[in-house]
Amino acid sequence: MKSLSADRLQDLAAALSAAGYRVVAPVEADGVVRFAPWSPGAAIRTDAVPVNSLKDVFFPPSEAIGRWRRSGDGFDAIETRPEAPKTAALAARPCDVAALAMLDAVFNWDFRDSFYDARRAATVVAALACSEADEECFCTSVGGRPDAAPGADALLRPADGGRTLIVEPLTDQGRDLAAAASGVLQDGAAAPDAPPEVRRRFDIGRVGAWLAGNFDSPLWKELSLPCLGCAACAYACPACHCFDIQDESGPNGVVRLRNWDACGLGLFTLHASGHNPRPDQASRWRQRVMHKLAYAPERFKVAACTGCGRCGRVCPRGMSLADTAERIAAAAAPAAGPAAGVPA
Amino acid sequence: MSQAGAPRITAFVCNWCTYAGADLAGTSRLQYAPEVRIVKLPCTGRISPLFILKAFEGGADAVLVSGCHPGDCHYTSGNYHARRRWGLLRKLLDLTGIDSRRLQFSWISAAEGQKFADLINDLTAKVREAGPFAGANPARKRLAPAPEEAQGPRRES
Amino acid sequence: MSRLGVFVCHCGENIGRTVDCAAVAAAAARFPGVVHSVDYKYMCSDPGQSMIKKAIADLKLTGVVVAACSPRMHERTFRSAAAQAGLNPYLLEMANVREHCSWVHADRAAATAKAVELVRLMVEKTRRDRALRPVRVPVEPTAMVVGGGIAGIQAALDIAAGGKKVVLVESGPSIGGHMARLSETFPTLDCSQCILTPRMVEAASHPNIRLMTYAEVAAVEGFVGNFEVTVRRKARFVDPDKCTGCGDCWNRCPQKRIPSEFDAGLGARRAIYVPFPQAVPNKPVIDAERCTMLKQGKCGLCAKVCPRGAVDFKDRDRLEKVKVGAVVLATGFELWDHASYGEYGGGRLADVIDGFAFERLASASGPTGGAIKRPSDGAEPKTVVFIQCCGSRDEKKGLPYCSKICCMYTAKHAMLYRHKVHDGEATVFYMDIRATGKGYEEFVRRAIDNDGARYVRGRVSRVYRRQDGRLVVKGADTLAGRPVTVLADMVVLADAVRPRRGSERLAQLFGVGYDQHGFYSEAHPKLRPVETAAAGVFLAGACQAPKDIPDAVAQASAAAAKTLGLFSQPQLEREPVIARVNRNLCSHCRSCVHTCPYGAVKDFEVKDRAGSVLKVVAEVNEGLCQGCGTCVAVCRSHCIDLDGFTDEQIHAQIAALEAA
Amino acid sequence: MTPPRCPPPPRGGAGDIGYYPGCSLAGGAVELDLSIRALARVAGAELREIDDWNCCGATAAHSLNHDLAVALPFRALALAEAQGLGTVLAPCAACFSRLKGTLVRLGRDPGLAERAARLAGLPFQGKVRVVSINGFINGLLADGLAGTLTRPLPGLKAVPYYGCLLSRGEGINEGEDPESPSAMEGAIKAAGCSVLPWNFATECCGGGFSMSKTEAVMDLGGAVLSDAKAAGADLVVVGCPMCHSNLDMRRRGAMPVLYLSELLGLAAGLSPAALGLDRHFTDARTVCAGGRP
Amino acid sequence: MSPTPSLREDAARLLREGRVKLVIGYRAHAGGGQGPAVPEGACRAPLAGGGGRRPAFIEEAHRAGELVFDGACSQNLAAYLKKPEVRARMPLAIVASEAVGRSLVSLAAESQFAQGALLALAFRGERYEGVKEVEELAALAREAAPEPRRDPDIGRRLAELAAWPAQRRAEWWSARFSRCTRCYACRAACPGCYCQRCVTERNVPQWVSTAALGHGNYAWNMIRAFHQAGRCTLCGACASACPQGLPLMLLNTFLAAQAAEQFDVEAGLDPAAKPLIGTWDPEDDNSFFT
Repeated sequence: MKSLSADRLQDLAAALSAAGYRVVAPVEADGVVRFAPWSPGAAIRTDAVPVNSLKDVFFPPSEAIGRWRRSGDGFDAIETRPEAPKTAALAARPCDVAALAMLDAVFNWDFRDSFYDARRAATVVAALACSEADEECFCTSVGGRPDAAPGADALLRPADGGRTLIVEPLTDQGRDLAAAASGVLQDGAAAPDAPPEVRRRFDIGRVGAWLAGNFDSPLWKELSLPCLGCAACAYACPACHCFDIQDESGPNGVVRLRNWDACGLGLFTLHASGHNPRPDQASRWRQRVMHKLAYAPERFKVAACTGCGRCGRVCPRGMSLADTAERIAAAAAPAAGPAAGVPA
Repeated sequence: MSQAGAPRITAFVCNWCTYAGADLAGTSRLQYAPEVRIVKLPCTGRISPLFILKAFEGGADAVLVSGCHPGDCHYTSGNYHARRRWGLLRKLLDLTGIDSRRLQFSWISAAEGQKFADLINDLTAKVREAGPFAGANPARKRLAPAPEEAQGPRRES
Repeated sequence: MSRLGVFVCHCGENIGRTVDCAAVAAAAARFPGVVHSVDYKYMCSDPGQSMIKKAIADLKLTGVVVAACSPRMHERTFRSAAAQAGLNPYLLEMANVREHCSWVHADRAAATAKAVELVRLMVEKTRRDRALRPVRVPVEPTAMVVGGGIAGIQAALDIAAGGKKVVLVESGPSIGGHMARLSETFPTLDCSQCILTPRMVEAASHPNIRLMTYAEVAAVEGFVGNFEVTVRRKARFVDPDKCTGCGDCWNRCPQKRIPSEFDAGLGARRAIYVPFPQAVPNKPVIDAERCTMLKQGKCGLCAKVCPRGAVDFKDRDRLEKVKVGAVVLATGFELWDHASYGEYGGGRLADVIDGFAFERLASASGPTGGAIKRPSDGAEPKTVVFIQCCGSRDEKKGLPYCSKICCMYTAKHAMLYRHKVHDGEATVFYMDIRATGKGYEEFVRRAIDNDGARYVRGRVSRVYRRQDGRLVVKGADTLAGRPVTVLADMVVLADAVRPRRGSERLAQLFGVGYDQHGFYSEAHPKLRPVETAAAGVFLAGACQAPKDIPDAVAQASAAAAKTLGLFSQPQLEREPVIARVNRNLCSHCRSCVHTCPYGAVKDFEVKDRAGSVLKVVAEVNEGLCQGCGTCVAVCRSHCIDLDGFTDEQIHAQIAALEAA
Repeated sequence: MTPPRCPPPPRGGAGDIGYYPGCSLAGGAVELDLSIRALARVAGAELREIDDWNCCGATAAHSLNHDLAVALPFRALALAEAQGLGTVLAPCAACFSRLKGTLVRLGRDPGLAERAARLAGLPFQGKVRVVSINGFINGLLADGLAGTLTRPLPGLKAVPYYGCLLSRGEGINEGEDPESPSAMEGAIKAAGCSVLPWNFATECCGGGFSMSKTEAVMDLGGAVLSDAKAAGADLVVVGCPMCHSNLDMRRRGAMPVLYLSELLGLAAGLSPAALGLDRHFTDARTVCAGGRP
Repeated sequence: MSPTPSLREDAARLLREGRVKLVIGYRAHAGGGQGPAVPEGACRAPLAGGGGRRPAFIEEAHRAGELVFDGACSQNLAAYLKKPEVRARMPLAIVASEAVGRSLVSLAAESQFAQGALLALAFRGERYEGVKEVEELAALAREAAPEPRRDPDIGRRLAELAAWPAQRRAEWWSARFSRCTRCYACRAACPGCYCQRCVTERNVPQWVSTAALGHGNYAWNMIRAFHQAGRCTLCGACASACPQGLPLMLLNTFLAAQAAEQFDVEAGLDPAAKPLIGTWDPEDDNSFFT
């Protein structure tokens, strides 16, 4: 069994860096822990869920996907390829790793997105099993587990009461990573820690059933009233993947950019005519919930929510998908049951 | 298009005073540095802060804003409105790294051709001394549409 | 897609010497949207213009950039050429490669490079030009003159003589203004009423002039050429159509002791009265505050004696809307209240009077029949002290400015006094003598040399009344360097000239600026002295600054000329540089409303078909907008734009300067 | 529009009133001191003399050194502030003028407080209000003194004489026209006297030349009193020790000249001796008798 | 005594009497825990954790009992006035802490709601002041803050920045702005960001790049801050909404101090205030013009 002292994660990062990997990991800046490129000396924070998700490594907020040079009244295309250096993503949470199934599916179901795929191929993911779950966590309600990361290349499992991390390679890339880091890994037994209890739970089956028949429920209006219509939840979400394409032009040429976009923003579905098929926040919030818990499972057989709880942590108004799911589950409680039913 | 290393100065001027002042510099054959590019507006009051941000974004080494002297505005008070705007904007830009060497304000009347020429020469000299802004410009767009090395793959690996 | 033509002018050698015009034309040919680019010796010459016209027609150009001299020089020339060729003139722009380039740079390479960029800027702008039509506003060829003093009367007569209708609005019962109160006028000493009353009568009888006396402006809507002014016609309680002005009513009115405003309180009037015998119209009004019938329901004598039954106690204020195309403000002045000068008795000493009171004393039609009598006891004052600059040029207690007319009227007063009281002594305390008009200095010298007025340069520190009733005037003779005390029978203060109370309110109604004292602001202090920031509103007389009669009359005629000029076309044509609000995006923060120097941005209610208000947004009045674009720049959501200088155009110009 | 940001001025009447006697009240104007203190006792106002007060700098300091001229009153005010006194009464008109003028100057020149504090060796936050004899008495009247004036003097015709120090100088007499002040009128009427209109209420008494050019004082003071006489006055009411000495001493015998505090003291039933009236050069007995000979 | 009973009574009364159609306030979070297990600084979770207060939208008098108010009620509810769903329910009442109150006054000055369309259930600190019209709210705000309030820590940090050379300032800010994802939570949380179409969403022309890259982020953060100049009441909603913890209050406080220093303007105290950008004074600073 290969393991690593929990306080030597930086050494692991340094070893990988030396082996030619670009390392991304939870690092802190200005009091905020973010998934970001690691640089020597930076502490890797395993005690916090980063504010952004692993998604950013494969699908950054903005990237250039095309370039053209002006030529008279026309343009000459310049080949634009993704920047995809060999990368090791360290200490990603199981819920973030779980979202890769959604991203892989959506970026490859028809058109194969070479920018996403190139980075996906160039990146090895070493997940970190959770040792704690906070009140926003709900991975177990959406089919996840805090202590397993299917889809990762390796798993770092806390052991010996958090002092040690057991390194479990899961794929060949994971084994390459372990090999590259062999200098900092040690052999020997360690007692894996018990997974944390995820206290928050709702019945996803009941939610799904309710969604199927309640597109026009007045509950959407009530649930969405606190929503101010920003994209904080979507951008923090490991599975949200909407984007907008913008051309920025100048006298010398044009750059085509792919920028994140979000269904919560009022302009998301605004037509040039001025018509907006999702005219209010209720229909936008419904879309977000439906997409995650109904449309994506139906279309890709994967949930677009992995229970990471980030939406609840970043929302300026304290809304969260879990809150909504719980309300729906409650609304879906058998209406004709003994509790609410007509006395026999 | 300008010579390599020459500073780029974007000037936002009003039609009635400073543009005419620049005309007078011309009719008086006053020589000044050729790096300035004038964008003519009806009034300094028309100049949105976004014009200035956009000029810096595009790589201007300095921006000049110039119009009628206080009290002389063709539209009576456009320049007063503008002055209040700049009183705040220049402080904000300074705080975030675009200091007063890069952002110049001046009142130049239609009669002040000499002042216009002197100002352009001074500003050009000042900007030359401060050096090119590209590296330190926080507003700068760094999205070369046709970067020299972009002829081939940009990946190192 | 744009089809632009670029025409690079050599201006003989003027541009060609330093700028390689052929190279500029060649570079411009490669700019996006440019289909035609040539250079030529003189673009403004006939062949040059023909070249442009031909290209527009043959190549179906959608826009033209002429790289030549300053647009201030030839933009008009080239735009009219474009129009002749069927291209909207606002689709032609000029790149200034002469004044801004060839004349100011020596290095041919640098100047050529700059010229190319200047052309590029204008190409980018022109690609985004839209065809504009000059704003045409119909003009209602009727003028309103506010204020029936000499300035207002003069403006009204001149406009009427020009064949246009005039509505003359006067707040008092009669036109005539302050000039009607004067005895004689400087520097000629001709009788004020003798020269004024014919003008008053002419104004009243002119077929083009409609008098609205006892009336005030209550509200103003609209803009140049199309004002709708609401006039409050104050209740007169006398039907002017029935009244013949016979005087039976006022002779019988028992309220005999009401101080006459016209006579500066030195004479009395009745509750039903005409302010002075030569009043126009010579029809009385009832002072509702003083009439016992109106106050207590007792009396009614005037109604009983009126042979025509013209008195109507049920009369009420009425609002009347008047449509006019231009307005002349001639609201005049009033005198500084010397109550704040405690050292001069603070208004409590009966024999310390102001200039108007002296005018009334000296006037043959005044309360004393022209005899100089002091107010306290009616005795003829044997010594009179005149104190200049009471309130003027006194930043501490009064006003900082010079009232301009006091030096002259004080000299006149001293003269009139000496003409009437041959053994009287006239002493004038002054700071400086400012006598800069034609014949003015000679006039003051006459007062001193011929009429023996004693001029003392210095300020008066105190005036008080001795127990024997005489006034002690203590002052300084700064030329002699010693304090002086004069025992006087009467003191005349040359109170400062200030705008009429309430002038600010009127200015706000018309959107006219005013200074901290309330004087109306002209559009430009040198070059547009009778216009205001509000198009179609002009100024005449002392409402703009202290003025004497000739200056007021001259400005009134100038305002009339401006008005007639405005009325010379059935429609106003204005540059189509106009701001426009995108109603869909306006959030109604009203920044633009506060910002507009012309009050051209107003609230607008967007309604549904049923007429209920959906939302309120800003809207620009085309008639008032002058195109400065200040509102555009304060709009946070950029939902206002300016035709001719749109955001898109300016953005494209700035973007065109992007560094490679 | 921005709302006011200054804290409201400290209120008078709350707690003790600081007392700044200055040099006059211990010398030539003992009767002013006596009558003010006596009147305060009647009204139930507590006067607390500022501990360790110093010269206000009148007459000399302001013509020599402007900062020092401010630092002297500044120190006295700073002491009052440190001693918890929100209001300071300076009965002497010259002291009042210096103290009040210092507050005005401090408000106008932001750097002055720092310089004065350096010179005085004490900090001062500006939380002290300065009142004159007129302001003080008007305050007492408003707070109930009017009701205790049991011995009015209805037969007397008085003229109020303000002189210069109580009315002139920027900010000295808030809101009043320095050319026609009226601060004493209400108090004189409260004492039962009638107030006559006259011309010399603010004319110069010659104060500055009291010692150096006595004949000028005789002329100026004489003119004041003859106008009072011509107006038909029985007495002149003053608030300033300089005015008092010039009219009472230099023109002795012409007409009774009383401090406002003395007049009010008489109306409150205090004895002439308790008010120091026996110290006058000009016999004031007719006044004491309420105008009855 | 807890203010909650009278708050609830007033809210119920207003609804019952039909004076308002909606009361916006705070309620306890149903699952309101004792705070998240994530350590301090792990993530910006200003509201989800902590006191567990959530916005409440009450339309029926009998539900007024859900309302609570205490120091944990830090969300600026005035931001809801820009939601069309909320505007459609005017007249409404809003529970107004001092910060919310100042925002409402500022919005009144910008004619964002009609006279009589809004009542405040006003608090000063945690003391309930009763039902207030906007004018009264302004008086309350002036009383509560006779002196401008500025965070001294922010002042210290600004002074530190001011001492650096411009290039270092540029680098410092660029590093921070580089984390901006353009989620616009700052804009959403701000009551003053009520434009129907934000300038960054205008694409003809595109003044502000929507890309979350250096130039777009700089332009966005500059123009957001500038558009608040003289309007920002320093409630801090934008900064606490920012998931990335960008130091937005440095910008806001800096401009608010400039507005006060240069133009004597303090936002949120006068419902009849004219806009700072949109008015002028001949005596405005002219020293930076040559």
